[in-house]
Amino acid sequence: MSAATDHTSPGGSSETARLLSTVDTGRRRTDRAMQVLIYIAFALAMIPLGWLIFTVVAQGGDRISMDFLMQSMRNIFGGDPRGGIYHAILGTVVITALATVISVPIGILTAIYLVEYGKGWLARAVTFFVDVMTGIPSIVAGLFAFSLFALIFGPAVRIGIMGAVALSVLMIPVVVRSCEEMLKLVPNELREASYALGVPKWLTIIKVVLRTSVAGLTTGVLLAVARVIGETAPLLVTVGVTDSINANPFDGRMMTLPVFAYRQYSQGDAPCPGGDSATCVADIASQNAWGAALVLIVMVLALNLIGRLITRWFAPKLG
Amino acid sequence: MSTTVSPPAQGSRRRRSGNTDRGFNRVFRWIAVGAGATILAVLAAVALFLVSEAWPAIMASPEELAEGVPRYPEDTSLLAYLGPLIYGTILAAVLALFLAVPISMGIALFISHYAPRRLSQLLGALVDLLAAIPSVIYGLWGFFTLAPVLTPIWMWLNDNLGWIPLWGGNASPTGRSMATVGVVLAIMILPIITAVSREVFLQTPKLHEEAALALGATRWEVVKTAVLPFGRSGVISASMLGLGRALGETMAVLMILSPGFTYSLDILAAGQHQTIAAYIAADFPESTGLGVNTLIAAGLALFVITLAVNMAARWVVARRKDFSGAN
Amino acid sequence: GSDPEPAGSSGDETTEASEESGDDMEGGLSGTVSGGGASSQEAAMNAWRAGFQEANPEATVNYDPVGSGGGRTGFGDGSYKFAGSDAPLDDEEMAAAESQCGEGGVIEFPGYVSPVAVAFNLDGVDSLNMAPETIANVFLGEITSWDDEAIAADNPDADLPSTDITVVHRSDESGTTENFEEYLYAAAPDVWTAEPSGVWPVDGQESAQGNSGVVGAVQAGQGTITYADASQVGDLGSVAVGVGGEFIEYSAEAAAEVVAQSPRTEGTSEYVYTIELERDIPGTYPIALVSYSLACTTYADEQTAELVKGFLSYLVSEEGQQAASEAAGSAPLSDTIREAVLPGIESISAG
Amino acid sequence: MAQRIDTKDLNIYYGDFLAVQDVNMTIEPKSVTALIGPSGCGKSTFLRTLNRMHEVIPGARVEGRVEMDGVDLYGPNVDPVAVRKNVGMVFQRPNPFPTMSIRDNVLAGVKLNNKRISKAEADDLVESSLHGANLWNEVKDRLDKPGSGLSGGQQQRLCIARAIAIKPQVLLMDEPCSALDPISTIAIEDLIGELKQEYTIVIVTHNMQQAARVSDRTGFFNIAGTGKPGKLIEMDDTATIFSAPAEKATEDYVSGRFG
Amino acid sequence: MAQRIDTKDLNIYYGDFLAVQDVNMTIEPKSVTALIGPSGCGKSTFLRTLNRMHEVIPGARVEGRVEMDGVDLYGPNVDPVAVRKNVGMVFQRPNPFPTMSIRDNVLAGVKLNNKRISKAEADDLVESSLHGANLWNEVKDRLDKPGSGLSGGQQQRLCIARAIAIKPQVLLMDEPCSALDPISTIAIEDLIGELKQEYTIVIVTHNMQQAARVSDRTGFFNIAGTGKPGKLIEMDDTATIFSAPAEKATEDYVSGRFG
Ligand SMILES: Nc1ncnc2c1ncn2[C@@H]1O[C@H](COP(=O)(O)OP(=O)(O)OP(=O)(O)O)[C@@H](O)[C@H]1O
Ligand SMILES: Nc1ncnc2c1ncn2[C@@H]1O[C@H](COP(=O)(O)OP(=O)(O)OP(=O)(O)O)[C@@H](O)[C@H]1O
Ligand SMILES: [Mg+2]
Ligand SMILES: [Mg+2]
Repeated sequence: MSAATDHTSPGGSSETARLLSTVDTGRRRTDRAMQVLIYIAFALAMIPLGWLIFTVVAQGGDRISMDFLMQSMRNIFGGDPRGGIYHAILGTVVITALATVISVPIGILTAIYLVEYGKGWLARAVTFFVDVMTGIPSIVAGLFAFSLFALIFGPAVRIGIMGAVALSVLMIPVVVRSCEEMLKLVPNELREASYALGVPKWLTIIKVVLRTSVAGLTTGVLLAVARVIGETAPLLVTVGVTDSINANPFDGRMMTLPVFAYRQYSQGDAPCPGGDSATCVADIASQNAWGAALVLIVMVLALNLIGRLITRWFAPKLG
Repeated sequence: MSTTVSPPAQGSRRRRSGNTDRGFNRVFRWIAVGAGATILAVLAAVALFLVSEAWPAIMASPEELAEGVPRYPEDTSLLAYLGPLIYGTILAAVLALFLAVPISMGIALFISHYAPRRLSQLLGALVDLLAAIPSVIYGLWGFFTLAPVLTPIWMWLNDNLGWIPLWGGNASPTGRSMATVGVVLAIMILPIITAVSREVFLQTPKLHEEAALALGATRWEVVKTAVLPFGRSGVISASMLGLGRALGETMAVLMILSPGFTYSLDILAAGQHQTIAAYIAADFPESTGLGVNTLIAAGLALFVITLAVNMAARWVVARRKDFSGAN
Repeated sequence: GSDPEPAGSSGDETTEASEESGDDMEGGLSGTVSGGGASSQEAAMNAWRAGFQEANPEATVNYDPVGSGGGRTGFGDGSYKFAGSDAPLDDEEMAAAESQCGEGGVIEFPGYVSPVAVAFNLDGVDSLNMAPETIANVFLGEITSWDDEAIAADNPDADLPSTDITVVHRSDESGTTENFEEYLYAAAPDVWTAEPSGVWPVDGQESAQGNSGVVGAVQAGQGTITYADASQVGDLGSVAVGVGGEFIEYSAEAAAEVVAQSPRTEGTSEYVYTIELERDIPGTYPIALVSYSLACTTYADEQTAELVKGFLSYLVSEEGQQAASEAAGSAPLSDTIREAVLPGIESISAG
Repeated sequence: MAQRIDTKDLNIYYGDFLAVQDVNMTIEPKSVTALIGPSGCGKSTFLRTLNRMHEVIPGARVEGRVEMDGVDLYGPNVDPVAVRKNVGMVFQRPNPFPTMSIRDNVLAGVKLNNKRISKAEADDLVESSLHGANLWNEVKDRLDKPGSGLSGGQQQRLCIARAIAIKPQVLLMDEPCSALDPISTIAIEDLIGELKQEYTIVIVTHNMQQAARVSDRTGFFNIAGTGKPGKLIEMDDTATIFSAPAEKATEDYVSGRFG
Repeated sequence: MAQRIDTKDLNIYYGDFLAVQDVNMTIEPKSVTALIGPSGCGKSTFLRTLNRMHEVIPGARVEGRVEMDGVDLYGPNVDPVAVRKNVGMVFQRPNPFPTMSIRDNVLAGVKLNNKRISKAEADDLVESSLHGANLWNEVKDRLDKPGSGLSGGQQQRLCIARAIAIKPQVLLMDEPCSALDPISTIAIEDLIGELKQEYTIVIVTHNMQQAARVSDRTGFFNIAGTGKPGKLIEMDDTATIFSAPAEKATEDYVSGRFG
């Protein structure tokens, strides 16, 4: 595109047409290739998703019924096709909600601390150890919560709140990490605009920073919930199992959907001496497991939908 | 605001309003600091728990360990015993990260910069759904559904590209090898990496994207010059989150992997590798005494790995801090 | 939500708990008691708990399937009032248990016995005879092909393919593994030299977690073989095990026999009924998982004592054993053992 | 009520970098003070020390005194939040809150501080502030639309409306008109003329005509070279600065513009 | 090589909103065309259609023709990337890449097109471009520092350096000097004078003196009211526009500035 060439081109039009229609083919090829790769990446992620969901629906769909959703497993054993997962749904809701209630304030406040106040060794230490915390294996979190409560209430204690504490250990770092990223994205200009209006820092944080990033924060929290809602191992050692309905996280054992699914899977087939019948279905346990998994996925899906509505509601309006 | 008041100059009113605000400011600040400190306290407690529970195993002689821990071979130091586990854990996480990060970035870019805008929200939700699937289900699916499908692929790699170290050895006829685990772990950490990267990419300032466009950049070049550098620290954070999950994932590995305690590179072979988290979960139920201590020592090792990995990541990010997109 | 309606009649509601007989447990026991331990007993426990809870609608019994180790530890530190374990208490654990229960107050008996099948997946072959040495060699990886002459020799009529043998073992530490190893160690001492423990001693083989895992892995492959709780093997082919010159198929009855005929361990306290499984009693199926039930004779409070007593009484009763057999395919307890432990259960009290 | 501001031996740092050195300046109450000077000489930096916005930048600090009617703004008993409530600021780049409607942006100073205000009062305040910023007519029909949907110039006027809505005593403006068209610029300049009846105004501008038009006094900052600190070269009545500056550097700069 | 640009019946939309209506304009090669008009009248919008930057805004679209030497920029065979390579742009707000050093910022466009550029060539290009933007002396010692550490004015000059480094044939500037001090402004104006020897330049400005000083021809846009589309009222030689415009609106606007 040297400036010298144009003196000789009175028919500039075709020259111009050439100039305007060609980009270096190598570049265009790279662009195309990357576009294709990016589409493929997305398609690749959709395969396991579709496949998994298909598997779960195909295996668990038949088991879903009103009874299955509204009854517990009390006094159901062997190949008995009755009973349901109400107790596990309730337990999952209660324990996850409790864990969220513990983790989200701590997590978001820590993220605020790191982004808005964080200086010096404490901030560096917190950032660093939050990352370390993401690597705690779930079973270790469970054992930790167990020994913590055992210290206070003796080793016999098995209550929902223990599970919530164990899950919080897993959840907090995810909340902090993702919320920290979201808060960092709020432009400094907005903070300065607020300070300049004589708004104290804490109100600026609450009303400008959090408000602007609420969509991102919701994503972060949902990610964290999704991270723990499917946990099995830590709940088994802290909350124990039960087949009865218990909504009180401060007293007695509770059941959760993932634990239920895992225990049912582990039990394997029931020996039905006379073959399958109305009262004995050999693979009922695995049906139960898939059914519980399906319900769990639907629950998280619903949660995501709610989160998305919140996101849309609060998103910065740019248009 | 009344014009008769001049806060900085006139005493009482200023001081009062000033102090309330400062009071709240201070309270809020301390709440935030308190939250951060809580995390440190929790982590310190976890570390203390790990060390104190692992201590008997650390102090025990190889003979005592061989005596008290079922899996423990003769004449092996604790470190040498945990070595293959540490190796297996890192191998699994690296495989998962290696597969997941490029794909996640692709998905995140697809959602933030390639997909039609109306669709992108929905697509984002779809990917998030992957995060919603409990690990038990990943375990079941990987075990029953995925492994049989991958087996022929692994066999083919083994037959044709077996000279590449990773694909050597005897490929497992059931496909329940580290390679399959890597794939499943990658799928499990995809959504977490994608979600964070996506948010970060979406926040790339229009100013910078337009600057690149105006220089005659193609879409990919815009991504390369403006979006990726801006999102760099976010993507690293996201990967660290994913890595954390991959390192600590228990159930899926436990259910899929056919474990073994070696330093083998053959990710297609069965009975070669084991991860720390799955090891703990597999042996914890039947363990007592020194056995439990040894398991917790493995947990401590995982803790230390996470520590080291994060230090490395911090270092990478910090090196180019001046050039971060924030500001 | 609600609890499901009980299937049959729940029995008449007598208000007083009957204290005379273990057979008569209809009653109004109430409260909650929790135990935990071996997951092998989970299916049977479900049946026992259901039976007991139907008879005592106000009572709840929990059982955490955290594993034998967890069960023994929990029993020792008092967190579980009763426990299930695939192995008897060792000296140290017994000491801890005694400090919980009081000297001589520990009840231990093989409440759950289940045959362990050697199962395989080989097209067209449903059953094979194998001598202990052959089994040991197969699981060691010494015999690598299904048409190996050692196998062919015991199965003259079978049409054996040349498929490779893929051994699948338990990847987790488990009582089933320990039991199977003990069997090989006892029955084929020349071939199988590894000291039995809960973990599999051979490296580099396929493995999977839990009974469901190994069975799933065997179903997924061809020429695969494993050992698993017999109730789980379903349609898979199974090995008739050589005992004293004959080949015995697994069955609950044959497994019950081996437990009944094996001697009780000597030198234990009164209510500790552990057995030394003998692996070569003709006519019995020698690979049986013997899982113990643990309890105390004295508890701190009355309610717990009554609940544990009632529950264990049902557990050892013929009705209870029958329910477990139907739910989990286990072998019913022999009368000898029942009679040996019943007095202990009867004597459970508070104080 | 307007306030007099004096700075005494003011040194302004970014970490270890001394950005502005030794400023001694008096800003008269109820007047408009213009700050001019080449890019990078520290006008913005200096301006931000007057309402303690400088210190929100990590590592930034100040030595010396900034006195408002004799009270040191950096004194131990002074709350920066109170300072900022009384010393408003308009930035170089328009920065409306993206989550808020136009109306809420104007009311931000009130609402963010959790003050209760009746609907009628709020409406009045919105209208008068937007009128003051010469934006009312353009946005009166879409007060509930997001503020970020406006054009650059409109956004900047929105920010001015937001700043004057809290009725500060001193108003700092950092090149407030650099994104405005002449009509809006003149409106703002008129507004500045009105505001100075009651308020003290400090304005940074690159537009020397603007400085000449609106200000009573003008301060000229200069910088010796990159990495050197900026300094206040001269401060005097605007007329003097533009016609007969005492310093050669001032004259060069001012005439460079006109030459 | 300079190019002539003609727009024919150009209507510019944001979704359903018609922002600019019916523009017929001829931009002469090797000349400077200034666009003036009140805020919100669509100057920026129009400018962005000339290098197809308009279409990157979701929902934005264009009707009519924009011809460069007779070739319709929106024609089917035209690649927007190629258009932008040949029509450079400097934005209203400085936007250096924050993750790149000053040097890399200048080279950003060049590296896209020509990956194999020798170190010496690159150094020359960086130096000449920064000289051109009158920034060389200020940054020559810190070429490897991030571009975002510069002051606003410095950043804008960096962006100009970056745009001229790819030697476009047409250069669009959207209020390039609104963040610059007079010395830099004059340097840029001089630069524009030099560049027009070879390039076609279109500049949006609010500063009428600037338009008068640098441009050969001036176009005046106006808008009837909010929600109405902006229109090109008049386009003529700069001298004519400023001394004897044909339209009353132009005269009002231009004199409003000077009055
Ligand atoms: N956040 C910051 N950190 C470090 N140095 C800075 C920062 N902001 C500005 N500087 C430096 O301080 C000096 C003064 O900058 P300042 O923005 O105050 O100049 P200015 O006079 O406002 O320039 P302009 O007219 O371009 O806006 C410059 O050298 C600049 O590089
Ligand atoms: N992204 C957008 N979406 C919708 N409408 C827009 C967008 N950008 C600008 N507009 C509208 O288009 C019209 C023209 O805006 P434009 O920014 O082109 O004006 P301008 O003449 O450049 O103003 P200024 O001098 O303030 O920069 C305005 O009414 C504005 O509100
Ligand atoms: Mg400035
Ligand atoms: Mg504009």
